Amino acid sequence: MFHQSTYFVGCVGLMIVGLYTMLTKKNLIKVIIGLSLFETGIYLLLVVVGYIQGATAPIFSRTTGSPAEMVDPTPQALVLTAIVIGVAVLALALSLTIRLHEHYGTLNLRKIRGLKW
Amino acid sequence: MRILISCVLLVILSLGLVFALEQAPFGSNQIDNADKPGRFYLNQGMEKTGAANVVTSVVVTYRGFDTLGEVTILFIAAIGLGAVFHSRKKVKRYEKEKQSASLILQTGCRFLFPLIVLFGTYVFIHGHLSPGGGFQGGVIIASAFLLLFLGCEEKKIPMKSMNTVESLAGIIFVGIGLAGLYWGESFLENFLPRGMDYMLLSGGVIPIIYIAIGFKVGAELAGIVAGLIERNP
Amino acid sequence: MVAVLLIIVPLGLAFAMPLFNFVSKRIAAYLPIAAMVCNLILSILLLPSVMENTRIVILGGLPPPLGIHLVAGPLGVGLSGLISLVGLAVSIYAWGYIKQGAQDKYHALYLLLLSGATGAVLTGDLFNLFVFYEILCISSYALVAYLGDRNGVESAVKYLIQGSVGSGLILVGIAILYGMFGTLNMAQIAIHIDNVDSPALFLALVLLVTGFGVEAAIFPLNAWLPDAHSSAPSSISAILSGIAIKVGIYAVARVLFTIFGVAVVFQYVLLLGLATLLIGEICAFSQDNIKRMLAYSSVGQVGLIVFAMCIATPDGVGAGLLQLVSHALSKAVLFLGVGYLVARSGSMSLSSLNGIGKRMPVVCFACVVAAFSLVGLPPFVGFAGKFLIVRAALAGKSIFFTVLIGIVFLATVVEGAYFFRMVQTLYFKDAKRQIEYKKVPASASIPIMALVVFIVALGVYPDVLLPYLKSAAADLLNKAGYIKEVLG
Amino acid sequence: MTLGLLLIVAFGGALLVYLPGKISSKLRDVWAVLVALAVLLGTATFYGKSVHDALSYQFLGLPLVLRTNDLSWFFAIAISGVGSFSIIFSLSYIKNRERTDFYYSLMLLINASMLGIVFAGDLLSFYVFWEIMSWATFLLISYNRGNALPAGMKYIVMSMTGSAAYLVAALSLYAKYSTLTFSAISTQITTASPGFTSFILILGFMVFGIKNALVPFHTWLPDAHSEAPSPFSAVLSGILIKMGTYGFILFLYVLVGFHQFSQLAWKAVSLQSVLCWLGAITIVIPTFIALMQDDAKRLLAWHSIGQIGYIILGIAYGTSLGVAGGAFHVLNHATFKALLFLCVGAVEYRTGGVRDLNSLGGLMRRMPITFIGALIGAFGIIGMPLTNGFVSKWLIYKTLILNQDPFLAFAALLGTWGTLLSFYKFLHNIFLGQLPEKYKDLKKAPTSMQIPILLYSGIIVLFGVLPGIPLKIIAGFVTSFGLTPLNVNLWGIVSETGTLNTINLSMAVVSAFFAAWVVFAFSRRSVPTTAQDTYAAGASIPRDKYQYSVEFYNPLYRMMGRYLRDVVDEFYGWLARVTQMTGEIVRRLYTGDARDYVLYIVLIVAASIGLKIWWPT
Repeated sequence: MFHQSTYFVGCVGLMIVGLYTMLTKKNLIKVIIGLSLFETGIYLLLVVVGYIQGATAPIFSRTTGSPAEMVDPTPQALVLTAIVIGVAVLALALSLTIRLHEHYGTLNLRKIRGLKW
Repeated sequence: MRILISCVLLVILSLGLVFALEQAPFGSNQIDNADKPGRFYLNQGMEKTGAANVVTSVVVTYRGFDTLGEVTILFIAAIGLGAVFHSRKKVKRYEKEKQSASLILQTGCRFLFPLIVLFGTYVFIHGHLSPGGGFQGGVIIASAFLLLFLGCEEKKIPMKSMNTVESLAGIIFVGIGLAGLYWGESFLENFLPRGMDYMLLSGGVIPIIYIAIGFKVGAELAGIVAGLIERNP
Repeated sequence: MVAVLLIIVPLGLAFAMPLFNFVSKRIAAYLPIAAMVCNLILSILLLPSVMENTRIVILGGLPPPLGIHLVAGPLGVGLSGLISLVGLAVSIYAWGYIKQGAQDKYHALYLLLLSGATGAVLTGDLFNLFVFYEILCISSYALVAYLGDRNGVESAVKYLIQGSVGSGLILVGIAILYGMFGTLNMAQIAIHIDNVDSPALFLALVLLVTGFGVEAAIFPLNAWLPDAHSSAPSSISAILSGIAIKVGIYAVARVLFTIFGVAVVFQYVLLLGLATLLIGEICAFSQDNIKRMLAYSSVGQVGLIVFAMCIATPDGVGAGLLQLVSHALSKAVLFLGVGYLVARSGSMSLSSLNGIGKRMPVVCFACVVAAFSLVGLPPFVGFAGKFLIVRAALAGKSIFFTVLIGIVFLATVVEGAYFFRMVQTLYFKDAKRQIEYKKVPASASIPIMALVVFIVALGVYPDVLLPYLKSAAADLLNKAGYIKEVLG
Repeated sequence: MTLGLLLIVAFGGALLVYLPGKISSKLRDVWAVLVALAVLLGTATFYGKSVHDALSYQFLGLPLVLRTNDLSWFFAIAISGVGSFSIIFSLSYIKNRERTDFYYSLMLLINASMLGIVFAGDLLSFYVFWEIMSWATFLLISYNRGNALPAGMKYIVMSMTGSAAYLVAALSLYAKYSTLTFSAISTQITTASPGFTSFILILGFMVFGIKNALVPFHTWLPDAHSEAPSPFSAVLSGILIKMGTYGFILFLYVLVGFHQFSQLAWKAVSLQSVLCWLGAITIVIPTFIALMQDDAKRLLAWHSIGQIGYIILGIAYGTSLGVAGGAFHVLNHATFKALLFLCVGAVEYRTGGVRDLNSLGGLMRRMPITFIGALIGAFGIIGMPLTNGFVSKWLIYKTLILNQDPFLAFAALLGTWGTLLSFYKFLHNIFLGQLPEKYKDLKKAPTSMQIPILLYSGIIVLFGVLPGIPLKIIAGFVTSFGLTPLNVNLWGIVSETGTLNTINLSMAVVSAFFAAWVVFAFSRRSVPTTAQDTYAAGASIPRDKYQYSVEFYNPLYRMMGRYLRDVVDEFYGWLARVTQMTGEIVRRLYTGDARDYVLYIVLIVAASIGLKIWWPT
């Protein structure tokens, strides 16, 4: 299989793409998509961190069940939490975006600058 | 200009991340340490809690407090959405373009809705035995509601009972935690008997909590979806 | 064991909010008050016993390195006492102040914010810290946008974007630490960290400090703050400024001191803190919008607290903590008071408040006292904080710190200039328009005056806090002691 | 009575003014006067005592000490005297203004905090009282609104700069000696390195120079003095700025000691000579700026700076005569400057706030008591024999001449000429000359204003004739600084080369006056005629502007005006504008674009990584 660092490159790449989107796109929705991408990269990173090459999911059953061959369950629990947090932030961000669009009639971040300085 | 600056910064950032991550000893060599929580959960989690899915036992009991926080965050998102949309004027703009769904779609939705809900329920009830759990099941249930919104526009979800479900589920979660404090020694302790391995009634409080979470997440996500597509105020 | 109730009570009440709502809509406003009274009493009861030795509260049935646990140390319990004190004042205020929007939702979110803050300061697990920190942040995003007006929503969006990037960075940091050490327990990470020297470690430190720094409003991560603090409802501005930032600072300090403890980084952060101080104060100086001015002043004060903490001696950290308490009290008073001033005059511009002091004497008096306290004038609590900071900085007898203190004082003079300008505006300028102002309701003046009493009482007799500050600073700085307390 | 009790009475009385104020304004007035008098009496009981009380109350674990000795008592009695006279004067001055409770409360609070300053026995309690005094003063300067607001801002910004410097100095001492009490520091500092001592002293000069309005730090004073309510201007000029002098004495003589101070030098320039020359500059330039002022209170204010120059010169000079002269001048300046401000206040009160010298005149007959007060005050500040100002200036001149310092002596003399010129203008333009029509029906000043005016006049003459009364106390503390003891008697003072004997002097002056009176009384009287008929052919002319005293020293002003710009003030103004502009530029960082904010976060992470790479430690 791949060397473990390959996974890291993938995760970091996803994060960087997300950040790049956030930094350069004017549209608020795109920025939020970038945020989502960034977070996805982080979730992947979390999973990768606990991954052991060749090990299985940490679920016992009547037939399989050697703890030595399972991956670390903690990062998976963490990812679960992190994803839910991400979803909550996303929902809130979208709802705020809807409100913002009602006020400004645009989602262009250059124009949404009622508050500055 | 902005693109240039961003690129430079991001290149530095990514190089830093990749090189740093590469030098860090991740994965296998750490978990073998027996005093590490991960190894401990794998070795003893099944015996202690009786839940076959170790991730579930971690999520619900060992790191149950995180899960409580996580549920809380979803709750915040749901009520935050309600608060943000509260004083909003009804927007009529989209009404004109609306076109009711075809009969096939409507019937299909109605037919699929109970099945999806059933599946979701299955997922969260069996959370301690198989992959899945309260969150996953809850999301599936919420997707059933989403389908309903998309297909049958005249259907409304009873917001009031949703709120009640949400609230009750949350109280049950906290209540079980406090019961653990009362009958056991710590908050969220698994104070019920662990039951038979690999059976539905195993894992002590885990299924109960996961059922509560399932209901709560389902109700909350459905509420969020409803809020976002302006079905309900 | 009781310490868990500090988190659970507000959380449970917030969950139950929809149910109470069926009984009566009016109950919602009382729940935060009840929860905060309960928390305040609990914290005060816990504090003496915790001062002697830290209590570890196990959650989920496993002892510290394995499960999540709360560390009810002097710092955690003390901060939760501060949170409940300010929270109580603000919730009484909000009872009369919040009259529009979905009030039950406001109170539920408010309770959740406070429970998030309490959880963050009490927990001993890094990821749990992150979760509670997120509870705090997300509920504050929602609360900033609570009124649904243009400014509120806009600032909430900006706050959310910045905050989420910050949280993402924290998560990366946590992932790195977990990957390296296989544990999330802060004490255990702290043990291992001393044996490892790896660039990944530095990266984790940078990411964690930056991530928490967003909420702590360290320059240049604080761009959300002036917007959010100025356009939120005033009760929320008070709680954001009084509590939310402090949790960020706590988290930064915890990461810096307890987990990492790298001396070189202290100086780096110290300079950042100094920059924060200068920029905050200078920006506040050139502001005409009073709430924005207060928000920038919060930035400056954060810089001062960070500066004090990064002196990294027990005295310095204690001074920083005292300044933290002082800022929480004073800024809460200012935002609460200014909330009604702005509401009555109908505009946030400083000139619209001309001569308002005669119409609203109680609120203006409170604002003046709080402003004096922030500037650091005796006999108010801010003076004690400033005094201790300078004492701690000069204790090392190094020229470096003497110069830095000079810069700090430069910023303080600027701060004084705009606060004194505010005082003059409130009292010594002639009102342009003649409006009959309604009286401020007792639900606002009582909590404000109560906080003022605290400001003066602690200013006159700060010695009551000294033993507490000492052990709290030890809690933060004494890495070995912390590890021993947690892991036995 | 202990010192703590005295301070509690002073502070409590100040804060409780609001209570009687709620009931009736009469009761409040009585209360204020009673508190002020009680404090005066209380202070008087400490005469000659030496007390050193460590309080049981501690602040941040540091012991607080109250102490009194000759030096403290000398200042304390001046404070409570000036304070209570001003309160009495305020009774009618402030009657019809709004927020009188606030006014009285702050007057008493400032009084109390000044007492606290002089009774403080350690640097911390000194600072606490100092700061209370500063912010209370700020509030009271701003009381008049309008122009008073920028004046107040100027004051408080400079004052805060000063307190910052103080805090650094005090805590550097603490870091070195881990104590803050004067007595402990003064014994330990003798071993300090010259660098450290100069550091402490220079910071101290900054702090006290600001409060004292020493020349590069004086700019707050003219505005603040002229815009404050007059009774408070009297306190401000009379005694509040002398807290800076007290601080000078404290740092120079009590803490560091003169011997150590005189040895501090950087290359050929010694710290002492710098201070002396600053004092000399402070005498000359402000006095001549004062000459050009058309606002009565501004004129007095600039003179306050000038007189401070004498005090600093005397104290920095460091001979026992000089210190005694400086200290005595503190008291004298307190009396005559307070008196002059009160006189202007009385005029202002009757004319409805007019204090423009060009539009007043001839008030002598309408307000005789006020005129006498102003006359004696002017004599005092000029340094005429028979007034106390003469004695203190004599001491200062004497020491300068004895030590053969011609330039400093000339500067001091020059200051006196300027004073003479400007007070001629002052007296003439207000009280002599023609009475403008609109002031024909002016009434006398109210009794509550006349009482303090007369009392001050009496004190000036008393101390002028019998300077031994205060000089005895001054001689006491001058000796305790380790300087050569002074030989003082009730009539004057004996120096190496000459003796001041006020008895002879007063005999001479009184007979001269008598002779002058005889000449004037038996010569022909001048007949006043109306002036306007001769001009303008009967057309109506603006009479106010046809006072012949309008623009009194115009030629002189044209000659010197361009050299008398207040450069320092312009510099501070520039500094303030720069700060404001910096703020305007810096806050552009907060662009309002959410993406920029994300950029900042990425930037800081990238910068940290970059730093780590370039700078691996």
